[in-house]
Amino acid sequence: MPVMRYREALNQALREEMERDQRVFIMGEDIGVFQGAFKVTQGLFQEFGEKRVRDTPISENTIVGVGVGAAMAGLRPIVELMTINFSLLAMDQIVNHAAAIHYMFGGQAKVPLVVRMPQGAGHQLGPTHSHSLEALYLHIPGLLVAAPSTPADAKGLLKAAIRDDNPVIFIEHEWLYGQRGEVPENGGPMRFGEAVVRREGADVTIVGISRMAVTAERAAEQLANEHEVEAEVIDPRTLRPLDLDTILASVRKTNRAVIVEEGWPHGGVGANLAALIQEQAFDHLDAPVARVTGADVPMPYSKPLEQAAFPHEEHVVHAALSLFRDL
Amino acid sequence: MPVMRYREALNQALREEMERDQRVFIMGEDIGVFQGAFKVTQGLFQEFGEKRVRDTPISENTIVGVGVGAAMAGLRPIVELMTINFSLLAMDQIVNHAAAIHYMFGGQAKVPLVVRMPQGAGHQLGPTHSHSLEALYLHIPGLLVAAPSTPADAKGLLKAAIRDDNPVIFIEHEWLYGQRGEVPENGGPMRFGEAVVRREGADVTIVGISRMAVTAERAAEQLANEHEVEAEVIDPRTLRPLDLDTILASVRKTNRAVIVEEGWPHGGVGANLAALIQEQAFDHLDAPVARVTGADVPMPYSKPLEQAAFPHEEHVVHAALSLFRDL
Amino acid sequence: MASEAAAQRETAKGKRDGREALHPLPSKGTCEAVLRKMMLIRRFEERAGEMYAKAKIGGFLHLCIGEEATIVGATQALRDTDYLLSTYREHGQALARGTPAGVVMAELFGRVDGCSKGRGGSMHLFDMERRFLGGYGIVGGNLPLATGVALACDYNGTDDAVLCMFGDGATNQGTFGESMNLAALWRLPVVFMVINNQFGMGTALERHSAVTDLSKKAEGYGVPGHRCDGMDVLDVHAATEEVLRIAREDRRPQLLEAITYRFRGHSMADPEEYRTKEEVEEWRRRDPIASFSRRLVEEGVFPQEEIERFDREAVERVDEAVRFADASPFPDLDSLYDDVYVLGDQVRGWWTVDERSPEPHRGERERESGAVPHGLAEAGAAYAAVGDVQARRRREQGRGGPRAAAEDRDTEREGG
Amino acid sequence: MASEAAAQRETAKGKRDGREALHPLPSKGTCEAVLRKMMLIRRFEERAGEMYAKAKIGGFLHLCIGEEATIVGATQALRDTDYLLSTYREHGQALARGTPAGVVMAELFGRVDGCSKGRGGSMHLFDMERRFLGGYGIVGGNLPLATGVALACDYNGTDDAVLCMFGDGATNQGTFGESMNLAALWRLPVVFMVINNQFGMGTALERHSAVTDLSKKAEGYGVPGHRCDGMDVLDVHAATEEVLRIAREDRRPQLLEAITYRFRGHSMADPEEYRTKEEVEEWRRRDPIASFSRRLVEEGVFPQEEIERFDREAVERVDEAVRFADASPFPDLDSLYDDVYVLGDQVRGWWTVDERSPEPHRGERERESGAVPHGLAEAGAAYAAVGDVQARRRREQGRGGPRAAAEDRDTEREGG
Ligand SMILES: Cc1ncc(C[n+]2csc(CCOP(=O)(O)OP(=O)(O)O)c2C)c(N)n1
Ligand SMILES: Cc1ncc(C[n+]2csc(CCOP(=O)(O)OP(=O)(O)O)c2C)c(N)n1
Ligand SMILES: [Mg+2]
Ligand SMILES: [Mg+2]
Repeated sequence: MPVMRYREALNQALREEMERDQRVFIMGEDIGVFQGAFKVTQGLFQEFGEKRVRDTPISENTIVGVGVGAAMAGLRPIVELMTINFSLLAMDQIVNHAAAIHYMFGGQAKVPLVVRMPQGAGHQLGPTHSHSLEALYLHIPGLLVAAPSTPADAKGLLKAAIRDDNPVIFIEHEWLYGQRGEVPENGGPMRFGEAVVRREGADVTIVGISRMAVTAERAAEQLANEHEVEAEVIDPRTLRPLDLDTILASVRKTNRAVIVEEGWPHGGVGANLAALIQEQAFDHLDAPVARVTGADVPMPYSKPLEQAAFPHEEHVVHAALSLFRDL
Repeated sequence: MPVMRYREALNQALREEMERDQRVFIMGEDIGVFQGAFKVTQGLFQEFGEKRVRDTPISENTIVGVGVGAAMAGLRPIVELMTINFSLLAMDQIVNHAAAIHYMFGGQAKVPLVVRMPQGAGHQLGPTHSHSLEALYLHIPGLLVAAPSTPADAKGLLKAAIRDDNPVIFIEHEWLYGQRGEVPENGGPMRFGEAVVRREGADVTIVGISRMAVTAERAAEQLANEHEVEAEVIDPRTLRPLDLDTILASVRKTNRAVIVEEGWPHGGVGANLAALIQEQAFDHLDAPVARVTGADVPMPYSKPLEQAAFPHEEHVVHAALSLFRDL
Repeated sequence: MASEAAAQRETAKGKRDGREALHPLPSKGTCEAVLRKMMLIRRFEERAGEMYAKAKIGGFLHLCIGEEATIVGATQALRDTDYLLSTYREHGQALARGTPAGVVMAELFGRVDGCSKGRGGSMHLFDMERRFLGGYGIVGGNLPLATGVALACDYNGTDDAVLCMFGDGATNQGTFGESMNLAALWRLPVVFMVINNQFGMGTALERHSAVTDLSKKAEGYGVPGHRCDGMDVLDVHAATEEVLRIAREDRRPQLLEAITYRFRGHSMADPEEYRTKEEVEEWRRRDPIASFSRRLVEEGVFPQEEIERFDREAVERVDEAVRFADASPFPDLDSLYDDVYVLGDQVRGWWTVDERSPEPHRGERERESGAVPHGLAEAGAAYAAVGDVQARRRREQGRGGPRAAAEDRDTEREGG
Repeated sequence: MASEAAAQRETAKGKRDGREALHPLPSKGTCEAVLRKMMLIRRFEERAGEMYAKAKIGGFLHLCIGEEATIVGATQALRDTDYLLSTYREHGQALARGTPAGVVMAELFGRVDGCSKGRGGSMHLFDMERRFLGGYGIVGGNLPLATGVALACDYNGTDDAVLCMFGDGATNQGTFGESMNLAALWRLPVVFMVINNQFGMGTALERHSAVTDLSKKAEGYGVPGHRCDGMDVLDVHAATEEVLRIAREDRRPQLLEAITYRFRGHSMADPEEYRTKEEVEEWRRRDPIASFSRRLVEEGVFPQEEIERFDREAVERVDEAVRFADASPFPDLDSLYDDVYVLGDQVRGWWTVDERSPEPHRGERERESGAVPHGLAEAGAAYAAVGDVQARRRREQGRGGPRAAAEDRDTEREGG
């Protein structure tokens, strides 16, 4: 299988879907001539021209709204926002419009729109560019939400997102862009709502979101090597729909769970999963569901502070071990 | 103690704080000449004049941003947004600016801003005016979040919000505006982070958010009268800071908890509280923490559908009883 | 305020391309069609107001009485394949575009035969078939959407155009500038039409917009502006036809301002304390239906009796619409979760998303899982009757008929 | 593109009030102060670029080289009590306002003595004492804030004014129109200054804005526009002084466009594929520091050697700034949760908010609770060294010095 970076896998998905369907086009700030702030759209402007790879003015709410309108009229737009923090400018079009339109007009209109954007800390981009906001989007009925952590998932899920008739919030990660992985040659779209077990283990279930799926895997190795704890690592890949069955099956086996996310603790993904797990697998839990989250602060710029403000392997290992210690 | 409506209590708090501190002023759409969309600001324009009661153009993001700027420069602005759904237009100024500024500038600037807005269903305002979005705000570090359910709390917490040096998201409820209650005569500001036990009981803890605190109390009566279950009802009143101690103390006594909220289920307040309760009181729980939430849909207009889409006493009673049935 | 409006009236017509103030009448058939449409809208709105007072309609109800010439004149200039987008004050737009009055009224009643199946209500009408793409409750929210629809027209190589209507208050929203710039930059076939009815809710034009000649507001974004007399259906029609032509042929978006006035409050709950009765009266003298009717009689196109017959027939169509709406059932409770998602490969049933939310909202499963959850949904829905019962009781206690019912509701909700 | 820019250059000066293109020189002292400020900014930016390549600075780094005359000319027109707000490209603004270079450099290094205590970094500088109110990373985010600060000036009855700087790209953001309208409506003492450096990131002006004369962009909102030559410090100064006077005395906000150019990429990671070397060269010939220096020599104000001495002293100040920054420690890990909230009656310690979040982020409690959480924080912070070590190794492997280090980082992050 070819090995490529996450950003290249996304780029392939875009290219292939644009070749496949003339209605698919991309718009966003600096995605064309500039080739994308994070180079995900590299080469597409040259290949598909300015009709289908459209540089926009800096107007997040309107760019997304234009995507919604174009989607209602039959096109299949992909909107790139440069960073998830900027999507807050477009919240109205995403929540009050994209998510609601199919329902509020009694099913008459569809909004096959994909809003792609990266999130995450680690590059010292400071308190207006580094947050992980997936929790804001998984809250909203009407949206689908993906947060792939490998090149293969990035490609397969982006293809699925583009072909789906619902508005999709597609969350990438700045640190993942440079990561390499195998990607199936003629892979088609994957399915939303199918988690993957990245590593099997009988002692504790670790669920990692977005980049934290990678951190969770590394932590699992450390747990095995240094603590003789075999962790099962699950990457849900999509948060709406959510494959709770796979998570529950694992927890019923391990009787312990840790959720790892980069975002803020209160009302985060971890809170949602902890609530669901204790609701559905209460009798199987030998310890409370633990959460490892980003610090409850706007992301600081200074490198040591920044690194201390989001989870690393050590934090996950510590949280996992604490589920055994206390009992 | 004088009895008054929730909206009158808010109005009193505004008037008293404006009398007390010349730096306090209000701005928002139609709050002046029109007296406020929900009449909370009734009479203030006449009393304080257009310098301190400022009608604004329809520009939510900028109105909030103007509040942030004025607060940084030493004023104490209160911004009214007409409905919480419209605050999505101002998410950038709320999250990327108001919440982050004190932290990201190393503590040099303060943002003593209050953003007031009503939420909630029940008046057939349909899918762009009826949501309950407190979960989006409790997620954000740097914000304080209040959601009072009685006239007395509305007044006391609004006074506290106005006097505090942090940005406060102050969530009112359209249905509560018309509700009456006792309000202490010369009451001062209350404290954030102090929950109240509305009703004592030993069998199950019911936590109700915003209007759902009222629904929870009614459900508790029904539980007592018809099912011989004594529920303890807690209204946290503020979600950031959150008085988890009071909730935990109750759960340690009752061993069962139900969270009632009007908002959407995934990543809602209930998820956050369920996660926290199971983390901190795991060994005290005899059943999973149950959640009663709004339906996972954009709020429909049609009256029977709308009423079916948010919780009533029956739903809370059912959820509470189910915690006993299953064991 | 009054003087600002008066000045606008005077310049509105004269200004545009120096054309004659009085347009020649179109064919008799067109005159009849236009007049009937305006009358239907007027009668429909009046009845909707009554139905609101009777609590048949809930939520906010924004009537367009006074704006009929603007609505009919403009939509008359559209081709069938053109798109129309509007705001929450859009019953007239739907009717003008051809959505049957019964279907619109059923939506206001929250019934399953409503054009949005009762989901959207008064503020969110929609008719895909007639390319009326909504009905939006967020002020300024429809401008980006319209721009996107225009992009689709352009992308597909059609010569369809888009007409996007919004209020004077909406021109202050950020999406106004953003959409203008983008539409001009991309040369999209869209006409932005600001229905300047002198107020955003209770805030008069000059208290919300620094520049009160709204036709100029987008010049800095490269979108040329035009004005028309929103009380003269022919002037609106001529102006709209012209700007649509420019947008369509030259691929240049245009801004058209129609100067008009809403005769009624912002919404049904509006006590109208922000304007004088005299001002309203002055504008009412320019009633667009009365003045057009008068001219048709004066110029001998129709005798007065014929005009009255048109009006009676409008009333009858509205009677029929009410009957239709009344006969339509409320949506089935089990449909609550329908159409949250388009079902397909990724969402095979909404429950794949919501499956584990706590009772009683289990959606598809609710249907399968039988009595308990359905019973709870019914328990919830039963609260729908409470307000009606109270309103009815109060009315019966003789507290003043329909108006009192509306007032009772106002104590809870006076917004707009 | 080139022609658009050329046309702008020609009209910028001539246009404004028909004033002379060449302004008379101010006093010798002022000339020296202005020149020294521009030189300090230039040398500071050059050094910052080097420090970035050495991985002393992280994140995005936006240099203002080429825009010095715009920055210094404009800020020179401010009173001490006036307020200034800027974007993420604001090192020059902070320096011009008087923030010590060491304190700015320390912020870029993420050190505790930085003007934002290392929290904000390059994009979020702040200096309350000098009324420089930031430094904002959200394009268009600072316009509403500046409008609010101007409201405070007005509300308090002072005659302070506000200068709000932003880029050409920011004029497309919704807050532009919203803020213009509100400031004009409320007659606030604010000058909106668009630093038109011809690009929003890699998108040339005419590819992002339908109207390229940005000084006209707010006329529809009632904010008059002006243009100045952003490469001529005296022209910028004269223009800014004039518009500040109008804003302050007449209580009318003004829009001022400075035509300039950034000589370097958008940020350090920008490969600059969207413009030609020739275009950059052409603009570099109009270097604002070189041309002002030349004139000072030609008109006999300073001999060439004196000018060179000023420049050497600027370099020395920057050397000193780097030494200061290098000597400053990183913020204490235990300060991570400081200043999330202002402590007081409602928040008595941040832990009242965060108390129950799972380990290892227990904030205040972390301090109390001793070794374990602190150890975890240190384990996290230890990752801070990883990138540096890699970069250093690569450099040592002779892969091409500082530039290569930046490129390595670019493979992960090429944004802006
Ligand atoms: C984003 C947003 N803000 C506020 C409102 C509340 N609101 C509804 S209508 C209205 C006034 C709009 O005035 P205008 O645009 O002139 O339209 P008109 O009602 O006069 O037709 C306001 C403020 C809203 N619906 N959406
Ligand atoms: C809301 C938002 N959208 C996008 C970005 C990414 N971004 C940073 S700078 C920039 C270009 C801004 O151009 P301009 O306003 O001309 O300022 P300049 O960089 O030229 O000084 C963009 C798109 C951002 N920081 N904020
Ligand atoms: Mg209006
Ligand atoms: Mg620029």
